[in-house]
Amino acid sequence: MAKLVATEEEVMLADAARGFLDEAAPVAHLRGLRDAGETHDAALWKSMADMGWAGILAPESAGGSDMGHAAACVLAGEMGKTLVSSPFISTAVIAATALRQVADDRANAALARIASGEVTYALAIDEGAKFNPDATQMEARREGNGFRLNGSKGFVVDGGHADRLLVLARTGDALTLFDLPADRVGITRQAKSMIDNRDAATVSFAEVEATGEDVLGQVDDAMTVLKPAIEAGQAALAAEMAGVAAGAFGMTVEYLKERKQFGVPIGAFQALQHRAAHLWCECEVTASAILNAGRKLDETPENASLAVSLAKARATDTAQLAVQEGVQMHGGIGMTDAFDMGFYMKRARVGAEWLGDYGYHANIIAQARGF
Amino acid sequence: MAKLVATEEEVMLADAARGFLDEAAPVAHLRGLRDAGETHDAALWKSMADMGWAGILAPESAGGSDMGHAAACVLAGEMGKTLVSSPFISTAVIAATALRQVADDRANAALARIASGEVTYALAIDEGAKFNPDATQMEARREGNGFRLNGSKGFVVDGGHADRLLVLARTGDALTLFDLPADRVGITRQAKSMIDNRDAATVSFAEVEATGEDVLGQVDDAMTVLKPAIEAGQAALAAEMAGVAAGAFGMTVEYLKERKQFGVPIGAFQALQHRAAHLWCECEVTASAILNAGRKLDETPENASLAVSLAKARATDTAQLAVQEGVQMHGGIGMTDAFDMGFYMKRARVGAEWLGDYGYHANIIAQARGF
Amino acid sequence: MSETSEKLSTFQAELRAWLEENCPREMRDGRNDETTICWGGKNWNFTSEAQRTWLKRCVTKGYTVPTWPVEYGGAGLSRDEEKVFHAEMGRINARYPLQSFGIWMLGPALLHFGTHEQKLHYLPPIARGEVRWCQGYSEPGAGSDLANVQSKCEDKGDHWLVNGQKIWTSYADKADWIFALVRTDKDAPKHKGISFVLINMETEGVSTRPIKLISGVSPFCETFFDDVKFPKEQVVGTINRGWDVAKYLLTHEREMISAAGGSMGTGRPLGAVIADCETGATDPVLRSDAMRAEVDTLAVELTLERYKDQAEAGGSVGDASAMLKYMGTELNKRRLELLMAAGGSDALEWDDGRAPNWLRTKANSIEGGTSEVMLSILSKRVLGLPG
Amino acid sequence: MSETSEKLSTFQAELRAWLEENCPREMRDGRNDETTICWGGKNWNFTSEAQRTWLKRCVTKGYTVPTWPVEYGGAGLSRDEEKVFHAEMGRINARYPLQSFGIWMLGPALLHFGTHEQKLHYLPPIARGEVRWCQGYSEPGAGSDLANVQSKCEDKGDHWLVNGQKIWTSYADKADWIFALVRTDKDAPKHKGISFVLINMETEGVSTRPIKLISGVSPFCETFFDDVKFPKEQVVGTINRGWDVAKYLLTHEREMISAAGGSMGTGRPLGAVIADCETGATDPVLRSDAMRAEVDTLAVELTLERYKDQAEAGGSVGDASAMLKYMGTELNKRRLELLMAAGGSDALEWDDGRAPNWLRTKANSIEGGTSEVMLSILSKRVLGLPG
Repeated sequence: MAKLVATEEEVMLADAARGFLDEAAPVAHLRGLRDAGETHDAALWKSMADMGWAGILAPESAGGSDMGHAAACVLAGEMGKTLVSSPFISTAVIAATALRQVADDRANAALARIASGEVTYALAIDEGAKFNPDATQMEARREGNGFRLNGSKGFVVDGGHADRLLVLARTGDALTLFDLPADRVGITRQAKSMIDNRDAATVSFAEVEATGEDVLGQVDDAMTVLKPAIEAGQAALAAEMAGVAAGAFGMTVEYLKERKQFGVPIGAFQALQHRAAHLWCECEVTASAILNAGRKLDETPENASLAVSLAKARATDTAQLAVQEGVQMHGGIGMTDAFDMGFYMKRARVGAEWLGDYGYHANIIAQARGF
Repeated sequence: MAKLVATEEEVMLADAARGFLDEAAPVAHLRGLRDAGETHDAALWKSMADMGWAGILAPESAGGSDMGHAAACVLAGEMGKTLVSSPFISTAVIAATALRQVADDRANAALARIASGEVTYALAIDEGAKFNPDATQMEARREGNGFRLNGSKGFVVDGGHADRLLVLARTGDALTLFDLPADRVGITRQAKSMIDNRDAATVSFAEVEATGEDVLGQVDDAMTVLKPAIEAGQAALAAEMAGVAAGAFGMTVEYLKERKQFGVPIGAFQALQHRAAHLWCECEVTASAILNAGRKLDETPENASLAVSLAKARATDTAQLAVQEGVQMHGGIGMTDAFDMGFYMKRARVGAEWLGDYGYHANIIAQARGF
Repeated sequence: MSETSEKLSTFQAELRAWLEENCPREMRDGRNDETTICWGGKNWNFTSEAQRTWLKRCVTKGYTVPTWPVEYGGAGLSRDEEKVFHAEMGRINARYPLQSFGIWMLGPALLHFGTHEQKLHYLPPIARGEVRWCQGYSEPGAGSDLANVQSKCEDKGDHWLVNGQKIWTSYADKADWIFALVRTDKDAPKHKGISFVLINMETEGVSTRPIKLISGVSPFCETFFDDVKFPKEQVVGTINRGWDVAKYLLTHEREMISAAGGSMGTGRPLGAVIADCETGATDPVLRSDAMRAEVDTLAVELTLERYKDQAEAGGSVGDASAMLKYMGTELNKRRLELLMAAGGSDALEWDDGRAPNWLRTKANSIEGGTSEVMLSILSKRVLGLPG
Repeated sequence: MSETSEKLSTFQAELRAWLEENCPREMRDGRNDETTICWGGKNWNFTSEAQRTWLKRCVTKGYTVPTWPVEYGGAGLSRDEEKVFHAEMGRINARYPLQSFGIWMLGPALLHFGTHEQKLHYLPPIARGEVRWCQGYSEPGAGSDLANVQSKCEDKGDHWLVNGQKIWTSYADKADWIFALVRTDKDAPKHKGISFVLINMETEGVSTRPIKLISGVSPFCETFFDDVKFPKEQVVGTINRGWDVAKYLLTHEREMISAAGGSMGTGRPLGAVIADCETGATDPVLRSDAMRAEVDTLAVELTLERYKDQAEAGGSVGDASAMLKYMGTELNKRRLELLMAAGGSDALEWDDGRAPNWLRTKANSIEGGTSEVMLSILSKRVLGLPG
């Protein structure tokens, strides 16, 4: 396996991303969207696509840079640091990975549209309050040569603005994955007001027609295409959350150095020092799990589940600790909306639930480890 | 319910106990037993009986003081503080409570022998490595008017020296409790070398004869007698463990004040201060659960399970934290056998397992609270 | 049956009958949230006729402040009677008729430090829900160090003149009066030059501005004093010894915040929430965390009870109240994290209503003294550690 | 296939064949505990003929210290070859042929700070298992403050004279030599008057006394120096700059202790232990705690790997090694607590064997710098917090 050290390419990618995002999408950008009642900035995504990020997992033949999952995690991590609102994970990671499993001409054309920033995707999978693809109930009834989809999907992240939807539905006893335009007749989207101000929607399907051409991969075999896509998304989300933790932690350490109490910087108080140092340790350990997940997805994708779940579990825990310590160490000011820490706390909470919470991933790990 | 404040009587009892135990059974006493290869001090138990402790739950008609469970918990707590090695819980609490459920002439005579210190008991109940009375497999086969007992009991606390054994055995589909002399033909005891240097044994039964007179309570109905006895034991053990925590904590706070590092007392370091303060809070909260369990056992014993499990669960957790912090804050010296902290750590570990561990009791609480 | 318990039984029977007759049906839903609390005050708009009636009837019996002496508008109940009172109110799920910082904080301070005249003047309007108070302790930049009071209060002969700014004054924009800490001697040591003063919010020069929190719109405000004049007698306790009053009140506040932890967000028992959750039975992590939280909740509640019993028995709670505050608020945060986890993606929508409660609890361990300050108090004053 | 990986494959094939031929069957049980470790040294009693043979054969190939240069008794393996070496050893469950503080600590220090003569003189006997070293850092009363060295070492012209006492010297009673910190300038600032010296344990005036620990008989001793004379050249690095050597070594020690955490007591995977436990499936608390510990173990192991890769890539680990030490040892304590809990009452007997391992881990977060010291190092040197 490649080393657990960032390659020169990855370091350069991170530097470039940081430079661009500090300018184009600091936390103030998310705040601006929130204050304007928006959840999505199409221009920002276009700029990201121009930077090549939308195509980071697309093959070069489709105009992508094909840099791999570890690189996608690097980008997601940088985005997490300033809570960048974009459909990167849904589109450039999950949808792109799904399409690459198919890799026929139509899929390659779709990858080209993703890479150019022309088309965005959302994954419509959850039906209950907890991530559980196997419990999918929504039905795709066979009718003639095609299907009729009926049902409802909740917590469709980026679903309010996506151009296309990847929809998991039950075809008899099996599951099938559909790739549908979001404006297909019978589809209604209801935007949700999310605590992290990111785009999420409930999507309803009423007698929505789908043909065999709308099926991604094989009928009755969603998972061959979907599992790698979900795992890629989980790893990138873990990286984003590690970025959220790093962003919150960075703010906190700065505050500890600046803020004075009883005449000295509060960072001189040993109890806070030890808690800050512990948090740094947790961040470092999580960083290893993230890097490892990226490497595994790039090198042995068929055998990356444990590594991906490890990354998501660790990142979930670390981000929670980072934002909780962040608010507490900031004191009253950390509770004010005028201060950014609350945004980190909210995003960490949403990230904790999306694509499987701590318990979901810890359970996968326990099973893999013989519990 | 009586107040959650120690009564004047209870305060006096605690003071008297402390005075006696500091003299007769400081930690050095346990160390002395250990170094001499002993686990039991008959003379010490006789002194305790003379103080009236053996009869604290026996009726006055049997020579007891009948002070109740809260008072028994006060004594157990004081014993925990200096790790007193005695059959108090097995005999004066568990066996006495069991006998009081029966309360016939023979039981009262047995209570009198307990109160005088003449007879000690042990509860032979565990068969696996985890407390689980319902899983009892040991068989009491009916034969003629009586029974033949075959099987083995492990982790019989105080079983190496006890004069009598309370033995839980399966009679067909039901359970029956036997009260047998430890020297009954067919009983073999094998002392265990326990980490806390307290008396515990494996007891084997080979075609041991028992008559109806040996049955405590009714045949096929062990639990009417045993459940209150176990709960009384659990509460007293919780109190002992809270005492273990308090003893370890007291040593630690003293050390924080005395020990200098980098030129100042280590208790001036804020990180240690906050951890010590947190531990004190945990001890205080546990103390409430202990007092409440005693009160509930005295006032509504039929409805004390939740209170007892709460006390045992909290005391288990608090004692673990107290000894772990105790060793860590003492540094290298805390690891040496010459120092007493190790004794506290070992006793806390044994107390955690006896009569149900944290998970066992948390589960009872969860069920009672509708989980 | 002893004489006392006979008396208690009589009281209970009478109270039960009175409640049955007088507590409006609509007031028996046990609700206690922003939309249903009755805060009182000059400009209070009752949310329903029933709320108005319920308050009026309780006022006549002194039941808005059941333990205060009758002459100050209370019912003069003993601690045992108070327990019965709460039990009977709980039995029919009665809402509190009135809640306010006057009841929770200023009242106890005046009962302890006020003159007889001050008690007669200020307490009955609180009991009747006619005057609503807010608290002015914290100042911008002072953080945990409450004694770092900069608001300058000068003795102008026949009146005081105050200039300064307060932060985290809950409901300052709705209150009629404020009790505040001000600096009356800038040369004295930090704790020795502070006074505890009472100021009418309508006085010229007093203004407020709401603070928006991460949980959304909040009750907190900033309050500004610009050349505010007020009468000399509006000081509680000794001049320059206001810190004693403040300390006494902090203890009350800590207990209050800790006690409030008991109601825990939605008010639903945690066990029921976990049992209902999709993964409550299958996820050992969620289940175990909830079990631990439940164990700790029960024990912390018993501790609150024990400390009350102790106080009643004449024992002083004193600095140990910092323990109640610390354990109660940290536990409350844990519980709300669990409620959010149990809610899964449903709980992530603002409309769902769980998120503001969850975010609000994050302030519990900051307001009224941070957890870190509580631990430092305990380590120094209770454990006697140096430094 | 690149040239490098071709070379690696060749090495792997040859090594595999060599191991197959030369590693005695008895040495293929993967054991690594007090009864099976080969410590070497002048007075070493081999526990079996196989142990002797295995050491001898490894010595001829330099496999006791595979990464040391060939001229000092090593095999001169590259980092990649070393990985292959460990993988192949692990494949057949081979025991380590030799372990010692000479290999772990003095060797790296000499390779970095020693003169060529010192390396030639001291390293080969370590590699051959002929000389056993122990470590003399801590002193009674100094606690976490390792720089608080009181042992006085005077320059007597043609020799040194040392007087003082060391504590926590593992296996001092069995070692041939000791490397120790002594104070060579009592007037200099604390860190500037310490030297790193080498003393033969047979020198007149050196004596030892074993320390009994809570886990039972321990490898630790107290070591006394009473008017001990030794030659001037037995100093590593610059006189009065021994603290630099010590710091370098501490980093190594932390990594070693953290890495040792990986083997975890019984060596059985935690998952298997929990699965076997009577309540492993039914107790969510035990299960959840074990799941969390497993998640953290995997991530800490990856972190160790990442830091090694980083060091190999030329990045310095430096103060961050304090993180490995802190996280590794705290995790190890958690794991052993869980193994004890899974063992229930069976594990409470000395004969069972789990308890000494459990108790021993409590020292992990104390020896080689306490967890508190590690956190302080990180907070000041990595995070740059003041004070």
